[in-house]
Amino acid sequence: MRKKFGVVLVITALTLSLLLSGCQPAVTVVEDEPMIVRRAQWNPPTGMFHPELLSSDYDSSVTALIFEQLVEMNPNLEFEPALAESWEFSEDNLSCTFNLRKNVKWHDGQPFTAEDVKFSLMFVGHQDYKGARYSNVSSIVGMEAYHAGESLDVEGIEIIDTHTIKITTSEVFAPFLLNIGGRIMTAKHIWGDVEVATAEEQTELLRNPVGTGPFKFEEFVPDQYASVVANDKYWAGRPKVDGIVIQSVNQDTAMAQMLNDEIDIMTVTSFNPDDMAMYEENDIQVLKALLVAVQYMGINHEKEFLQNKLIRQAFSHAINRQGIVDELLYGYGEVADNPFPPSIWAYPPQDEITHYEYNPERAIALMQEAGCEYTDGIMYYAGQPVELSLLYPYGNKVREQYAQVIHQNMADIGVTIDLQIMEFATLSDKCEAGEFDLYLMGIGTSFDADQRYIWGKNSRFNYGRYFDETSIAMMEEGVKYTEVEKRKDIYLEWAKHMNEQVPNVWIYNWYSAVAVTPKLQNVQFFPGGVYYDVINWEFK
Amino acid sequence: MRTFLIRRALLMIPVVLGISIIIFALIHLAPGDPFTHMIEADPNVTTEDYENLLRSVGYYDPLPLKYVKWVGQLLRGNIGHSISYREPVADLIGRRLSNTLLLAIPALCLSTIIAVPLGVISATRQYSIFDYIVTIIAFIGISIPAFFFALLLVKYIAFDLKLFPISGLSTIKSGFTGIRLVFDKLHHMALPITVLTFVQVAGRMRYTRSAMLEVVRQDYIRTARAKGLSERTVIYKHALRNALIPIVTILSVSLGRLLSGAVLTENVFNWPGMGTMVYKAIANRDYPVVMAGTMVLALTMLLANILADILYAFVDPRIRY
Amino acid sequence: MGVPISQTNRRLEQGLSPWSIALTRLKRNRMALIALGVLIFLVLIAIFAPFITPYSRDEITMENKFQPPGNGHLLGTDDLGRDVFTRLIYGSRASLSVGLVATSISMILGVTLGAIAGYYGGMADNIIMRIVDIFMCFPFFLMAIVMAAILGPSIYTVMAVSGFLSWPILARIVRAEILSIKEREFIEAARALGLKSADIIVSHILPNTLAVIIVYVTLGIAGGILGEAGLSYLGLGVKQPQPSWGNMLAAAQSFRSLIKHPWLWVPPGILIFITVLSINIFGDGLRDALDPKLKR
Amino acid sequence: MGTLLRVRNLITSFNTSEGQVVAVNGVDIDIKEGRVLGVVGESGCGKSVTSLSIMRLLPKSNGIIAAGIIEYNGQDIVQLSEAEMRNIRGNEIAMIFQEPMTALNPVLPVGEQIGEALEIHQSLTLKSRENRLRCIELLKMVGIPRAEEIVDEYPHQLSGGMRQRVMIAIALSCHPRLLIADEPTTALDVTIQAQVLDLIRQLKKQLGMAIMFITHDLGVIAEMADDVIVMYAGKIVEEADTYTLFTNPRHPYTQGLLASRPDKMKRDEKLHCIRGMVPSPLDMPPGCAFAPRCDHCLPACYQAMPRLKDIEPNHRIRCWLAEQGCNN
Repeated sequence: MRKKFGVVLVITALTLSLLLSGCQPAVTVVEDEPMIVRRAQWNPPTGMFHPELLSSDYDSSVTALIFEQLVEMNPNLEFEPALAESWEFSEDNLSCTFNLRKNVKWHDGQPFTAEDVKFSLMFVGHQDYKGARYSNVSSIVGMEAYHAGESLDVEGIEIIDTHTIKITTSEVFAPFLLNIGGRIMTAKHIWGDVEVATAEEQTELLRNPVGTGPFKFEEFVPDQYASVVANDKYWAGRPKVDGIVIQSVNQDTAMAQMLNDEIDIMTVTSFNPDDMAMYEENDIQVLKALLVAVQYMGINHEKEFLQNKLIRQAFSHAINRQGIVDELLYGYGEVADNPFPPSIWAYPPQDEITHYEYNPERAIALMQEAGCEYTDGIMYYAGQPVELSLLYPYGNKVREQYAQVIHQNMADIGVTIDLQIMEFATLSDKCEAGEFDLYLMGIGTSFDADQRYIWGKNSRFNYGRYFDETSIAMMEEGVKYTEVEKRKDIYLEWAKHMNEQVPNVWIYNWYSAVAVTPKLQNVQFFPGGVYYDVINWEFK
Repeated sequence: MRTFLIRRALLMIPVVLGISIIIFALIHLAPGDPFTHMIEADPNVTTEDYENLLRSVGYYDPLPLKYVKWVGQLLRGNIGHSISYREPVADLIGRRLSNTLLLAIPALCLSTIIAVPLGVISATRQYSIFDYIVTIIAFIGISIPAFFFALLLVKYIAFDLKLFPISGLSTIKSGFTGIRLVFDKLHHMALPITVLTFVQVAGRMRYTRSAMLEVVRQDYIRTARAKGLSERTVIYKHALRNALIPIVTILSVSLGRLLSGAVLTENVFNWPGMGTMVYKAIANRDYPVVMAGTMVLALTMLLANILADILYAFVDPRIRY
Repeated sequence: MGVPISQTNRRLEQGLSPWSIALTRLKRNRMALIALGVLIFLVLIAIFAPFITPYSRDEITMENKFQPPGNGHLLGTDDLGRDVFTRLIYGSRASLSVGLVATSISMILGVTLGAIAGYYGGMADNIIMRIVDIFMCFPFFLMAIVMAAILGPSIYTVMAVSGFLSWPILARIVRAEILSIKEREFIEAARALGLKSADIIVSHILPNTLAVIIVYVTLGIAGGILGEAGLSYLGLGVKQPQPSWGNMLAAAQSFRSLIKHPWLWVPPGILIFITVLSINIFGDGLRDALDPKLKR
Repeated sequence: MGTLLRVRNLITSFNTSEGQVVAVNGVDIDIKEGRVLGVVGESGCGKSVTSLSIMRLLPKSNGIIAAGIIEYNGQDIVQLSEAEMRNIRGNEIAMIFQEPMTALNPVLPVGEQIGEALEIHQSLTLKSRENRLRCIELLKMVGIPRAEEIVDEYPHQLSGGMRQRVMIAIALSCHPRLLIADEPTTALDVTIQAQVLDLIRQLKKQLGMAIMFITHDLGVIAEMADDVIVMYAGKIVEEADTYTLFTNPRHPYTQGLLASRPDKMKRDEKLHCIRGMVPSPLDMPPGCAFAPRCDHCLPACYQAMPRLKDIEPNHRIRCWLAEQGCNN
């Protein structure tokens, strides 16, 4: 009996392992096998394939291949024609006329017209619209009334003919091309009859998106992937690859899959030389780009102690930000001392602003100047040792690391930091409630210089409750012009003001990178993503 | 039997109610709201729009009202609409539950098939070399964190030896059909099932062993031997049938456990199951999914317990309801 | 005629309490003794951590990160240049105390409620058993995640979560044990003597269930340590900068560390493994020693 | 009549963590065809171990027959292989155990438990009709009413007395030539006890098997046995036919046992009891094991163990009093 059992066990095990290992996908290359690019991301697409309703990058990585904008930003952060062949601003800069391409068809064969443009803009402005992008179009004349349900039309959107449309704003609106020209076009003949309030429930439509872009939607398998296939009739020519699959992988093991050739493109999460070496050994391309984003330590300006700019400057000196960039980012980042990232035009010349270099002594001196006492390695304020809470969210490995560095750096100037890691949802709740001293966060800033959404009066993002009349006045001035040259001076002044005030301790601007399989060529990566010129992606 | 089942079902009501109230309160007490992640995606959103969104999902209602609304919907057969997945929770759970069962049931069967005979042999040969070896392997199984074991498998089996895929449900866009498709699926299931099986085998084997040790010192085993029955009949008919009584109970309970307990394994292998669904839904504060997901898991536990009672009656003639 | 020597011996043995019998049995179980030795050693290490290692626990030297073992760092350095050996030694404090505290919480709740339910029966039993049912149905990790979201992750959260979610099993065991003991003669006798219920529970029933409780508690500590490791994998374990074996082991999550930096995760992995293994073996030995039915 | 079972110098010991324990030490037994041998003694004196040794059912992990021969029907069964032994168990030699409540398998129907023995020893397939009919017949034979129904019932549905009857049915199913009854009535109520004893006696008459009847109850011995052996601490201390033993007990231990029977007690008289306890097999006194408890103890008793000595035909005792010829 025992023997028999053992034999059965061994046989079962053998058969199983043979079966399972025998069915490895064979690596035979057939001539006409479709060229499919496998792009990895950390979560599966959710199936919300409507560009103005989706709220997650995991969906926009799919829709960005299917849908297009009127104007598109290129890797030099300049605008290029996309669905609009050309555009011109009026003398007063209040309106812009877009000339649409004439040979563009939706994937279902219907022509793309100015009606679609008007529909797309009004969709976002609709009262019942549940997405979060209304603020982009709110400055169009008549949009506020339409949004409030007081009118049925928006005067500011004028259809001149089937392929010409004129859009007027009530004030000069500097990020016009970015926010209005960058709206993504959806088809009126598909969504026009759907009540906006129920748009999110149209699972059928949402999961079968119809766009104008280089790829047509193919398939969506919930929890796993979405795939698109080349659009043979694309106005700029058929893409050279046959399709793209956007699939979900585990962030921890993605690199292993990349090395095992299970995926073709993925985001690189660390610039660790060991990783880089492994990529290099396998000839994997690593494309890097400095993101339009900043990591910062937010400060609660409602706490009396932190209202003193000397204290905030002292913190900037106390934290070894250069060390963080050099060691934790392996040099792939820039220490930040102002609100603008280096890649956008508003970035101030470096000799115009103060650099808060790592200098604990200077930090201590500034704290003392601000009324603190420093004895026996402990910093006192108003007789009490200085103890501050520092909240930071999960999810970013480097941030979790530099939080430890801040903890130590602050201890070096006698300040005790209570590190509190938490979920992002919890953190934002606590920040909104003002239950914090300091917090860490990264924010993708706008390609435009306008940062009222951070530092303005009603910004949700102003967790620190930094209300600075001077700053607000300067920002209001900045959006009154469309010409970059005029705005540059205003924003330089603003950057200098913020640099002195240190409303946040900016930590760094960082590089992101994508790893691309050696077979795939012509991939370009810039802060706007990897899809620029996707039609020229090609397998060797 | 029927009255027993009815009584059990009635007893379930306060328990289900209690579970739902506690989970409901906990998840709503946790700070944060379902749209927080939108801020990261879209910094331009205004406070007003944001509050409108929250209002549309009833975020500002007082807690008891929210609960009553939820129960009301539930009684009308509507378990809700996911905030982050934007689809009916029922569809989502249907999909995730079947994915989890795809791992849980084979793991349960496999671990039982391996564990019970090993436990029996190690009990009948107590203090033999075999017993010691099996015991040590079992202890290793109990003593290693599941996720760690999973990661080791990923590194050595999937990455170094390339025997199995690193993660996922199946080869994407493979175009496989028929038997190839089934094999491809099995190929992807192999590693997660190995983890879940190994982790369970240990405990179940120890359990079988001690149940058997308890049984073989009973008088009726001596009686059976005194009849001149062969050792095999004595062990596998007389002893095992009695030892099965506690084992069966443990089995059905562990099925309930397995569904939620697989969250770490699912996570490592990027397996879209119930555990990861609820885990992500908690992070996203997707209240309908959290509630429905945890309730489904809790109900499975309860049903597993009832199933245990029913099976009990099958294997033990002394129990009649 | 003198009293034969053998009789004195016999008397001695008959005077042995069940505890000393258990102790004698335990002493003969070599595996269990080795396991106990390992555990004592680990506890001593945890207590005397500061005297064992020259480095300070959280000292960050970013330039020294990912140093392999050697060069003054016995087990190398971690991602922030902290000494892995030092953190490992200190990590034993967190891991062991999580196990101990969580089990204590679960023991206090489980024993008290189980005893009340078992002894008084009726309404109290009904209510407590329904609560037990409710808690038994909670999916452990998922509830832990929710509680960590509410309380914020910290070592105390881990302790509370593990403790509050594991007491129902113990409550059930204690209740069942008490139900079976309650009807025995000596309890009847105690009742006849007019002892108060609480006295009976505390001084008569509990000591008789102690064997079960002790075994459960031993194994519970192992469960606590593993639970902390699991939560750490999800990032909800003991929070930085405090080290625990669990959050050190979580380094293996990064694929790079998994293949290039084994010194980050092998030592905590081995320590968790050895500790839990020792606890399991010791617990098993304890069960054998305390089981009056088991004769070898 | 021939000797059915002949045991010579049986030594059975157990390996325990405290060391080797000798439970049966040099026992000689003769059972003739059709005779009933009663074995008496206090708990722990080695009665049950003797019977288990004969069945070769000692716990496998630690019980061993260290020496001696057990001759059944002229064949030494100590030397038999396990398979050959299985042929004897339940077939030639059957056994009834003390605890009817636990000796039956709770998860199998009564009929199946009887039928199993029939299947292996009489080639009646378990599920077959003949097997079933035979089971019913056997149940009827042991006096169970509604045998047709009981055959499908489970042990927990039966009373203690009924279960013991089922046990007897199992034991007698294959017409054994020797039945070992190990305290078959101890756990039963007095009235049931009498019924079961009656049944055994009647079946013995009907089937003509020999019985080794183990008990600590001298009353039962008086009723059942033809011959008696008295055991103390793993050894036989007195051996005689029943009449002789009861009328002329010679060993102080036997005398003590007889004297301590409550039914012999007069009102207001203090119940006689043998002082002290059975010594632990772990530390046996060097001389006579009973010496510390004996009222007639001699210095020699602490020195060495006396032999089992014939004091009259068919009457032997193991006592220094007998050795030295000074009978009381």
